[in-house]
Amino acid sequence: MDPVAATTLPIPGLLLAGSVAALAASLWLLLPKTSDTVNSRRLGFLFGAAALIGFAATGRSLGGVGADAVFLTVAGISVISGLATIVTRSPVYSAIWFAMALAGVSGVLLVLGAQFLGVATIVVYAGAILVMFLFVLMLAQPSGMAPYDRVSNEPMLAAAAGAVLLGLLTLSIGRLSAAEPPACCRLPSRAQAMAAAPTEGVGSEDDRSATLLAPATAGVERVDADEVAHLGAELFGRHLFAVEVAGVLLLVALVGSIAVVSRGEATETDHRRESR
Amino acid sequence: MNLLPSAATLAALVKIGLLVGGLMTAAAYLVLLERWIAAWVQDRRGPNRVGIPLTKIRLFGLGQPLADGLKIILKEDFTPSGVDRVLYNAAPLVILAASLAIFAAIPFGSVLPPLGIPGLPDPVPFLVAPGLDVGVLWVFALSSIAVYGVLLGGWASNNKYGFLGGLRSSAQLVAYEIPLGLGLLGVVLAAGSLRLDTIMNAQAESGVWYAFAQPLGFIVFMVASFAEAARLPFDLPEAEQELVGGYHTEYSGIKLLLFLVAEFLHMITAAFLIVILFLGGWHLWGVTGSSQEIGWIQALLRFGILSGKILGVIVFFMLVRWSWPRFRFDQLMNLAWKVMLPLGLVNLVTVATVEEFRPQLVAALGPGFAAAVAIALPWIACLVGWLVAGVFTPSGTDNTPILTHDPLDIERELAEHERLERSPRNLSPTLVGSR
Amino acid sequence: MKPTDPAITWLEEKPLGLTERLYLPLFFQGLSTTARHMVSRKVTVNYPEVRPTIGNPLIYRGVHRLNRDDAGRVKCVACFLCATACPAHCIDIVATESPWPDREKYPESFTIDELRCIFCGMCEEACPVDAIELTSLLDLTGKSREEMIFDKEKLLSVYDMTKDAEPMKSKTLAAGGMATFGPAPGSPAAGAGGHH
Amino acid sequence: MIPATLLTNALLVGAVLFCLGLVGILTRRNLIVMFLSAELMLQGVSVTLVAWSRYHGDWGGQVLVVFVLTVAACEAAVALVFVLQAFASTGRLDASAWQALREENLPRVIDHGLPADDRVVPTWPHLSPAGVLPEGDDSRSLERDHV
Repeated sequence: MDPVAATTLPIPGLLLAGSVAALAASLWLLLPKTSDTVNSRRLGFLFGAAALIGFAATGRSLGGVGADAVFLTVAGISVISGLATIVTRSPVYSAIWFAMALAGVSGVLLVLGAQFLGVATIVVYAGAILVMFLFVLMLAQPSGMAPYDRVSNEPMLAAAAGAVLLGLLTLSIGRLSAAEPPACCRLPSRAQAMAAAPTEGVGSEDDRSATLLAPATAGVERVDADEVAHLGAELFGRHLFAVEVAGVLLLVALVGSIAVVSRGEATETDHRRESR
Repeated sequence: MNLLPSAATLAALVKIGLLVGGLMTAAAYLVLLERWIAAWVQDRRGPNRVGIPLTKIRLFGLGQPLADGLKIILKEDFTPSGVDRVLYNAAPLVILAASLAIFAAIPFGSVLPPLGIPGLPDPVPFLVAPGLDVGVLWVFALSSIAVYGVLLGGWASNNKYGFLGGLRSSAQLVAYEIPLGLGLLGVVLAAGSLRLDTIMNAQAESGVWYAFAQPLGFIVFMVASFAEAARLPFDLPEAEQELVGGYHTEYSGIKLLLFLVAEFLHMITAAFLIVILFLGGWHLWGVTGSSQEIGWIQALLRFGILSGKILGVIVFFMLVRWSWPRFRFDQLMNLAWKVMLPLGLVNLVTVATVEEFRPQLVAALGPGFAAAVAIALPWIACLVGWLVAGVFTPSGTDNTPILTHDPLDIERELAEHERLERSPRNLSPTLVGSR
Repeated sequence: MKPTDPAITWLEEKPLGLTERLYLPLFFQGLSTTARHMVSRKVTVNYPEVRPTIGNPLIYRGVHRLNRDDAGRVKCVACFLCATACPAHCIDIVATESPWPDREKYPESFTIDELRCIFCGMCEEACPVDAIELTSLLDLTGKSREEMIFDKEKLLSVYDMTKDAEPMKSKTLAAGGMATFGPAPGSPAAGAGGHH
Repeated sequence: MIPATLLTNALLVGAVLFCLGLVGILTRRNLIVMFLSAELMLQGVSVTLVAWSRYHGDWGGQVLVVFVLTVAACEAAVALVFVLQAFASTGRLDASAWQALREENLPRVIDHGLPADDRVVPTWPHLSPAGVLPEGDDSRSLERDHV
């Protein structure tokens, strides 16, 4: 275990409870309701900021938030944009905020060292999926805000449930690092197992697993140079069958969606083709 | 705490400054080049008057970009009523930022000779973000971000031409990203890396540019990058004759400038990618060598050759603009999904087969003959794919519009008009009062 | 016209041949056309320094002039035919009794609004005495609207300026034996001219 | 490999995103915003998976995220089709407008808290048809010698 995590304080319960309450209040105030006023939204932003600070403080007590300015920035972007995604009334703006959240998440993944996934998230989500949604939104709602965008279902209950769930998750994450190394982490990880194993594998037939050792021994600051190659080897080695299944899934989704969408429109064109 | 930036940070800042400055200047002068080529192709002389201000020195019109830029910056930045102000203002920034950020992963030369500065990697690469392992994907990701600028700009303008241009544009860009990726996958497969500098080095080492090794991939990538850069014959997003100005119809002044600069940056990006991926990058047989240990002269020579190739591709882009008419939108989509996508797949499968069985080929035929076969197979695939695509293209298409009623049926139109006149919803209060 | 009008001839589009469907041959054909034009001789000139050459000054329609006869008098007989023919109504003539015995009237004032003129050449064709002509002067500029209203003196001065370079068209045509169209050259009593 | 500090922070970010997405999908009524909330939950899960994967130096978590991306793409394609169909039949993107799948004996859900639709529908001017009727009958156009 990391020495920093082992020496962290237990989570102050009061702080956590306060953040949960602030988050619930903020969500309730910010979610679209008929009784919204400018002041209630302002109050919601205030509570939201308080909740953010509270959770950051909790995270700090978990193990040093603030050590990495880049991580804090991208995490802040993703969390704030995520909140904005669900509370914004205009669906187009909601989608834009979701794109911002994606950018933040992609940044988090890059900081975590998953270069391929970080960039692939942008390519797949922001580049293809979200553009389609924007298409639909822009065509469906040229102007104004529909009534169903100005109310939400059970905002109070949902906000409370979400905040409590987040509190519980935070608590368990805190337990994870503050206590003795828990069961999941006590198991030797693959890399640790390899690091512990004698290094005679280097240069032998299994070159890939030999280079996989390198990050574990070379220290945490090193950027993993062959990240994509490793991921590809893993994907098309151990998980080849799953990749094939995913490919079939994509094909089925493609064919299915085209079949559903073109069911009603084919008649006129077909008729014309036949007549000519 | 050390407040002074490290040598690596300083080097990165210098590279960013050089790159952004160079790109902006290049975009400005490419406008001039585009106007020149347009004029020459049309048997005109082109802009050749503006030289150094306040003197009579004309310099073949090289002062024109400065005058153009000043003019468009000083123009009124007009915001029409009814626009979505936030998105309207954000769209040009998004598209320009995305177009510029693409160049973080694009190498613009080979390497500098060792400088011996502590804290700097030796040799210094001509690349802003040398640690990025997924250069090609980075380019893809940011060019898909640029779609947002187009889409939001068109939508936020509250203008039907702008909106149609935005929709068309994003549909086109999303559709052509697939053949673009397929054309590129062959290169990635052959080079075994997603890093653009590694791909260039691989071509320099073997001496075989991927345009010769994978002709079909080259064609598919070229066509797709024309479409991605929205150049003729794929300039549907801003087809002036149909859409006034497309997604930037409502923009003026400096925001329009940002859009136009971003468009030229897209073209420069496309030219960079074509040269780096398929035309050997900085490599030229017998001139540049292929080693990483080089002197100053060779470093500058490589930079010059890369720039020259890029300029050549850009001139080709501009010549193409005046050679062929624009595609119709359905033809554009047919080309993407029914021609370019299968051709890209054919190329990918051929390249994968060649790469997979290369060791066996070398063992069976010897290295020289194996290399010849490895080049011949993709060429055969290219010819076959091209012929099949040509033979199965329909020799005529049915373009007559599907009419629900005769558009010139004036009786029907009059009846409709009367019906609308009679419906009370459309009567203004004054009219109701007077009746 | 309705699409169902039988007067419309509907053409069948020619089906594409194999060369056209293979696309690349046409691609290179288009590119070669473009490249050829890129290096071909330019048809425009660097205007203020290089004057464009007028192919045939006789048919060029530039600034107007009022011709003088051999005695140096204005040739116009103030018949108003040009003003009548003018579709833009830019010619204004004030006629008065002629001091000379060979005609009844002459223009006391003769103004043309060059900004209004569409340079159609109808006045030239209508003139029975070949008094008004369009020269091949092409750069007509001015700094005010008033400046662009040419009076009789100015129009006569245009004649003085251009008479050496461009002799009167009727004389040129007669000398060249090209008087097959229009009235007999030089005859002031010729009828309404210029129906060609 | 990443330090435990980064692991807990990334887990926290993942948890926040997941909970926000959950609240969104529970409360919002616009079909597309609901979908975005679901994607937000997927993002939270992705961050968590990658964090654990990097912590353990095992690539399984990242592989799983690749599959998450794949499934998200499929989901988007299929969901969008159904959303479009719903929009075409009801003219609304409201989730409660899509009630055809309820049991036959159940009453239709009626929203009482829904505010009135006070969007201003722009009334465009109705211009008279352009042009005039052509004179004469069509049969005369047969003899016409010019257009």
